[in-house]
Amino acid sequence: MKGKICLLNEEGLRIDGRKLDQLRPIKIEVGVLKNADGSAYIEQGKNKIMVAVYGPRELHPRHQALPDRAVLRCRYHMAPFSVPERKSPAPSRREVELSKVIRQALEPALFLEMFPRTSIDVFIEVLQADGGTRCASITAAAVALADAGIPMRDLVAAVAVGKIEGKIALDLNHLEDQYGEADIPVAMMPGLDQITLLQADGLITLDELKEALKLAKNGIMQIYKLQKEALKSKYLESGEELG
Amino acid sequence: MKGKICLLNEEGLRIDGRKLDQLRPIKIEVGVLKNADGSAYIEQGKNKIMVAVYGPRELHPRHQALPDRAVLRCRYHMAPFSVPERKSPAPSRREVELSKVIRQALEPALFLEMFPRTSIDVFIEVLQADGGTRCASITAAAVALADAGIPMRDLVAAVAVGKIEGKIALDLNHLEDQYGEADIPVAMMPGLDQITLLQADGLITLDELKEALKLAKNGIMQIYKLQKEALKSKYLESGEELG
Amino acid sequence: MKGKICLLNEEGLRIDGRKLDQLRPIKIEVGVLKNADGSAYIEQGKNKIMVAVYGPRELHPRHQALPDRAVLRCRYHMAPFSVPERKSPAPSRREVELSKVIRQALEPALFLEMFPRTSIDVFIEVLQADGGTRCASITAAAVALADAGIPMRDLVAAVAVGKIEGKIALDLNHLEDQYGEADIPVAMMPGLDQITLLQADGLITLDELKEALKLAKNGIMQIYKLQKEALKSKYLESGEELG
Amino acid sequence: MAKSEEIIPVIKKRTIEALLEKGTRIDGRKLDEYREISVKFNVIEKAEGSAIVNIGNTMVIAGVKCVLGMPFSDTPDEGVLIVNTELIPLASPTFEPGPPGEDDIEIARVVDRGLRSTKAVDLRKLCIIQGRRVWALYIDIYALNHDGNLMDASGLAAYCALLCAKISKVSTENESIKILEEKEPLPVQHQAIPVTFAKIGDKIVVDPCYEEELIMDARLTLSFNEEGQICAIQKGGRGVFTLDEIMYCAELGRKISQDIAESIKRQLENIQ
Amino acid sequence: MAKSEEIIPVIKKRTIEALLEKGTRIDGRKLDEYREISVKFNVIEKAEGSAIVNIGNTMVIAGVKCVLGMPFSDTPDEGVLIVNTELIPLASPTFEPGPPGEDDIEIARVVDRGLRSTKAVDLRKLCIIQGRRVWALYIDIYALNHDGNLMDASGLAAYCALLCAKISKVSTENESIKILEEKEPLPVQHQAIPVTFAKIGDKIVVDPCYEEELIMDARLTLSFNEEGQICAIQKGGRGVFTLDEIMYCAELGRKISQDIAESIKRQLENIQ
Amino acid sequence: MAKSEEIIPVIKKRTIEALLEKGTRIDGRKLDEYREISVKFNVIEKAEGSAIVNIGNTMVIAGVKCVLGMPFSDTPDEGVLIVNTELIPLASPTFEPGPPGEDDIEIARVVDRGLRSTKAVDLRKLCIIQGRRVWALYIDIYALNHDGNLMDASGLAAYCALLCAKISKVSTENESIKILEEKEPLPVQHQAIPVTFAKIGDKIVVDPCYEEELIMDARLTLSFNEEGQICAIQKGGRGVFTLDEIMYCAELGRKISQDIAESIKRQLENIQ
Repeated sequence: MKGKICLLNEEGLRIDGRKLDQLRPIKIEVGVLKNADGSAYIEQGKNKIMVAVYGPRELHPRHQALPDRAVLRCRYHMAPFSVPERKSPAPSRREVELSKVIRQALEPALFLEMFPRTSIDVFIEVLQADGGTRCASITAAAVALADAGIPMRDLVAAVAVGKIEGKIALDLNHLEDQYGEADIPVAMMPGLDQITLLQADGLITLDELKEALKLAKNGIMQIYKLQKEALKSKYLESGEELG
Repeated sequence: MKGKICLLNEEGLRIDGRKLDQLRPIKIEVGVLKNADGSAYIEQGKNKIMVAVYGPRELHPRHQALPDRAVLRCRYHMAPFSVPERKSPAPSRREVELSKVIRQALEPALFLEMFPRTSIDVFIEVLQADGGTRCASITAAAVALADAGIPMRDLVAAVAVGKIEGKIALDLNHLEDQYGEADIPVAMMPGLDQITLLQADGLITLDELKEALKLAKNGIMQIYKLQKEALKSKYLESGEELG
Repeated sequence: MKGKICLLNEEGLRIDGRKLDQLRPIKIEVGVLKNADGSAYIEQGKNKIMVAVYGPRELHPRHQALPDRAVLRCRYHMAPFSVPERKSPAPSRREVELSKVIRQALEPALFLEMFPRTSIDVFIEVLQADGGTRCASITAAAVALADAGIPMRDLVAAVAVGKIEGKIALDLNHLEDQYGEADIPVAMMPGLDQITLLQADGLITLDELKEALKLAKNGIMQIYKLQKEALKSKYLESGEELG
Repeated sequence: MAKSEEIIPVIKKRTIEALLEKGTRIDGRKLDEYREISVKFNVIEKAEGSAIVNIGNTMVIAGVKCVLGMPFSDTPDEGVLIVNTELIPLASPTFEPGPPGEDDIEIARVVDRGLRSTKAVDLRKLCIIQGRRVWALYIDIYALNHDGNLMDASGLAAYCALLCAKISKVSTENESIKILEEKEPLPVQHQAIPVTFAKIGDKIVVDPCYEEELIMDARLTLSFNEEGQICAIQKGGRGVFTLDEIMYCAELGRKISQDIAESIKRQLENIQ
Repeated sequence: MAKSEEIIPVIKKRTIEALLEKGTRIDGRKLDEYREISVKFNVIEKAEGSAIVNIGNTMVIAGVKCVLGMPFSDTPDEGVLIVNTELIPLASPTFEPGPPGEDDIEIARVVDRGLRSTKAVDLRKLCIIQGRRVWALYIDIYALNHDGNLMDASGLAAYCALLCAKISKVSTENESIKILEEKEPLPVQHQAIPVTFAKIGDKIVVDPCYEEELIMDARLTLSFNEEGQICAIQKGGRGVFTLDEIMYCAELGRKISQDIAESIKRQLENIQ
Repeated sequence: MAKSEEIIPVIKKRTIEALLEKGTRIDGRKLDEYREISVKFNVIEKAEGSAIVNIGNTMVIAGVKCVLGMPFSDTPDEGVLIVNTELIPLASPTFEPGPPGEDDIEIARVVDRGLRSTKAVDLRKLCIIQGRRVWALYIDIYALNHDGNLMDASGLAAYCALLCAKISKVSTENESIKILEEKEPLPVQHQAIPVTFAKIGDKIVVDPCYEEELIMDARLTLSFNEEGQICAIQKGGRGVFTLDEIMYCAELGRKISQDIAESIKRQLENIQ
């Protein structure tokens, strides 16, 4: 499937007109769901993702509770209508894997030991998917966790970098993911310079990996700023101040 | 599918020879199963349905028990051989919905608060289906509950009314259900004049709904009498008196 | 399907060259898995089966534990690549039944009342199947139970006898099982002369059944010897003595 | 916190009932007053049609996808309509992950019944090759925030997603089907608008909010077509209705369904 | 109440054992005495064949349905036989709802083995177009009341449902299959009658009732064809048998299977 | 006993950490030292290819089966590759029976990604009739003993099973496919060798054993082709990595992957 369509034009611009190191337009809204303890909605390109956080709350069934810390649970799910071909609503193997890696990308940011015997639940519903949904989900989930008032070491921000037409590019969209040579989702706690998620498929050299990680960090710092602005604007709106 | 076959002849008689306001032949037997705390078998036209009631009994798993009342559970199931095309034995979405509405049709008649921490289980097995099985199931289940000695505000009796060839008709059979214009299952506590189940599909005007409900009540009063006779004959047989 | 290929040649030898009363080559290894409390690997003809025993150990979920004895649990599973046509990894109805009869073949040999509230778990993985896997599984499972140090009344040894070309034959292979006239798996506690598993399909007379059971016992005594040798050689190797 | 759902009612029940006696409700509405409905059409570009419906704080999204499939053997010349609802845990602390349970299934089946009875979509126009190939129309409904009356929100979201759906044209030649670039509107011909009532004690309110649902005795949903005919009824809950109560709901529901239809129409025109 | 199943045995065990020592059983039968069997044929008109079998208070219904399907690739010229058993909670307080567990599956597979080994149905006559289209015969077995020996009741119900089953004739022309109005009897050619024994201590009883099953050490089922040949064996339970005990059961079972066959034949003739 | 998994770490954690400070590990290895790998090829004659891989006491078996199937609609000229992993309870007291969970699925998907990215198998050569009929290649991976690093053991077992697999030749004539007796090697063209690291505190070790995995903070798997290019990465665990740590693992992993490739090649030659 790789390389069948032209992903970079003669001026070095991508199919959606971006430069190699440019993010897609990102919109983050905070507190969009009334029931959830925290929530966020993100649009990144054509991705549209809703995230709700519940907790810390009593965990059911109780025997799964841990005496010394909270259990972080995470459910990444794609709505059947989110992709060109209708997806079965039952969780796919891909969704099971992504739920796990997203959980492990968020967990380093939380002080789970502060809330023994409880659970913190992160529910992610991908309403429309266009490449990079796991990263956009992490970005939104971190904001929703903050919105829920859960203490965090740092936010977690994420973006996928990749290789298209031999070049390292930031924030792949679906076509670039599908026809490009490599896809590398990365999540970081940007303030702490720590990587909490890293995956790759496709072929890359070690030098390319290094370059990709640097470019990812660059994009993540921009997203980090957007996260903080989104949180700030909610609390300013509601007349409260950020702590 | 509607209206493809002639459901009323020139004399206003239905395909099985009945008048519009006439029930199918109904036979109710009480106490037919030895293990169950209460049981009933009903034939209504070609419908053949077996109902067993167990309880009040200790509820497993225990965490589902309620401290202040019994839990009523209901399972409506169709045997694979009950219909012309073999049905998969796994519960269909239809069976899940009907189990719920049947439970809610029976629940108003029970004093669940008398039996905290227990369950009352109603198991319905449709051995042969010919239209109106949910209503016949409710009729039989109420008798089985009484047979189990469970105190009741009133029996619950049920019948489907519908619209065929533009006319409101009582107790639709399978062909009338399939080719008629509307199907309206109704359950009542006849002595209390209260409706405990009401559903409809097809198109009806408000006036037709009113007419249908009156006709349903008429049929239900007849069924109510059959229920009481069935219970009486069992207890006369066994030398006991009805309380 | 029966009788389509010639299972006995003119000299009375079987398709793999064996005589009617001859076992396939059998190899039993003890203690092959480090994690298991006991384990055994058996090759019988082309059958290759791995068995692990865990326990007695605390049983989860706890409400399944019994106050007066251990629960014996058994899982017979065939790897998808163990048979010519790939098998789905989900347990088939056949595997569910065999797990039950294998458990009931082993249970008479155990003093379950010695280990209340615990479970003893027998996990059987058929890596390659060539007829008679349930019997070879029982043979290996008994050795694995002994390897786990679980006290036993006797070992359990098993073999399938059957009817091919009208003759009773010992230890059917897959082709004989498929094209023969009957298949009769038998398990015994050989030292106690007690039958713990018996099944049959195909057609046999009562006289043939008697003959088959005698032939089975003959084979089982040989297998019993191999089981004891396997256990002995492990403990001699490791410098320990058999109790 | 999981207990809160059971404790609140005991306290709130009296408040709510006392207010109802005075002719008003916990959120200030009158007994026969529906919350404001807002619809966002075509929010999901990758779906053939989609809509987010808000009824007060209740939020539901529905998406329509078209898939080539086989007709049912008893309707060889009709397309297929499949409605699926998931009450995902994102929408409420009381929802749990897992396959659809009886509540999810009930909503899907009542929505399905309304659309089917009113013949909302002309399914014959979705037939491509008789007996062989038809469009299967999947309507997937996801609750996003549950503040009561998910039944109406789901039904409206499904209906609105159909209203704005566009489906690819196809050409058939020698039994081979070619899906064309050009799209045309789904053949939506009739309306199905559900209106749900809750009975609390002997009072009946329309469009119950979450707190009212917690303490309601019974529920009644009626769905109406554009001529005011009923196309689906579903009674729910442990309580009972009298014939008069049902006719009251039917009369009132018919009126409200017209207001809702009007409001949807207006909102749809705004985007076109 | 759920505990009762465990408490009764401790008390009853001694009573039952003491009676067995005296040569009698808790329900008054002799050790080698089968309960009365009654069969109602063709109780389900919508099934191709059906039967309700009572063995004492144990009651089981079986229905046969024919479905057009594909043959298995290794038997392209044979119809397909599928046996399914469900121990539904209607039949006993000890049964729970849910998909078939190991007990349901064991019964279905033993019934299936008996029918298959004896070639009860001539499956080649169910082939319509070789390698392409055959009748698939579903036998669905539902327990209605469990008072012991569901194995025999299930096997008999399945066999009786086959005995009275009628299947539509078909005509094939140019690979297209037409199902005709006319029906003919299923080609049932051989018999499979299971007889089950329970071992309690060192005693062996035939046709155990529920209370005997609760305390039995082991179970042995043998199924017989009309010539007294064995067509299936299944040992169950935690206990053991000696070779002599097995041969005792086989001899006695063969005799009893003939009585049962006789009784079924009589009851079938009565309805024809 | 079930608790032991949680208790051991608390005690062993300090021991392991203290040893790491001194540059050694609980099993005596150096931090960058891989355990010995031994491979048994073609252990399952009935599979098209198979291998048992031991990494120390960790033991995994993989089998390859070829099945005739349909291509995916977006790759009509390619065969299909399906990787399935089961962490069966035979392999570890911590594994439970049941369908694959997130850990099983993660392993399968990472192995799959490595093989797919490197184009280990030339899938176009598995196409039989374009758009209609291809070989589907099932790789089933079963853990037999879990002493840490199941990711690498699974990836190696899958790769080795492919390496020695032989597939039937087919002839096609007029759309009908005939499977021939003759077999030929699978078209394996590239390598995917995973190397896994564990981070414990601020130390990084390669090829963690079970006890190290219990206390590790994070895990990093990199898979390499024969040219030292990365074909898959997967970070696991609750901890974090710095960019430098990742590049350290990448450099070291590339070197180790070459040693492993060498070792596999040698062992494969020995049997040929």
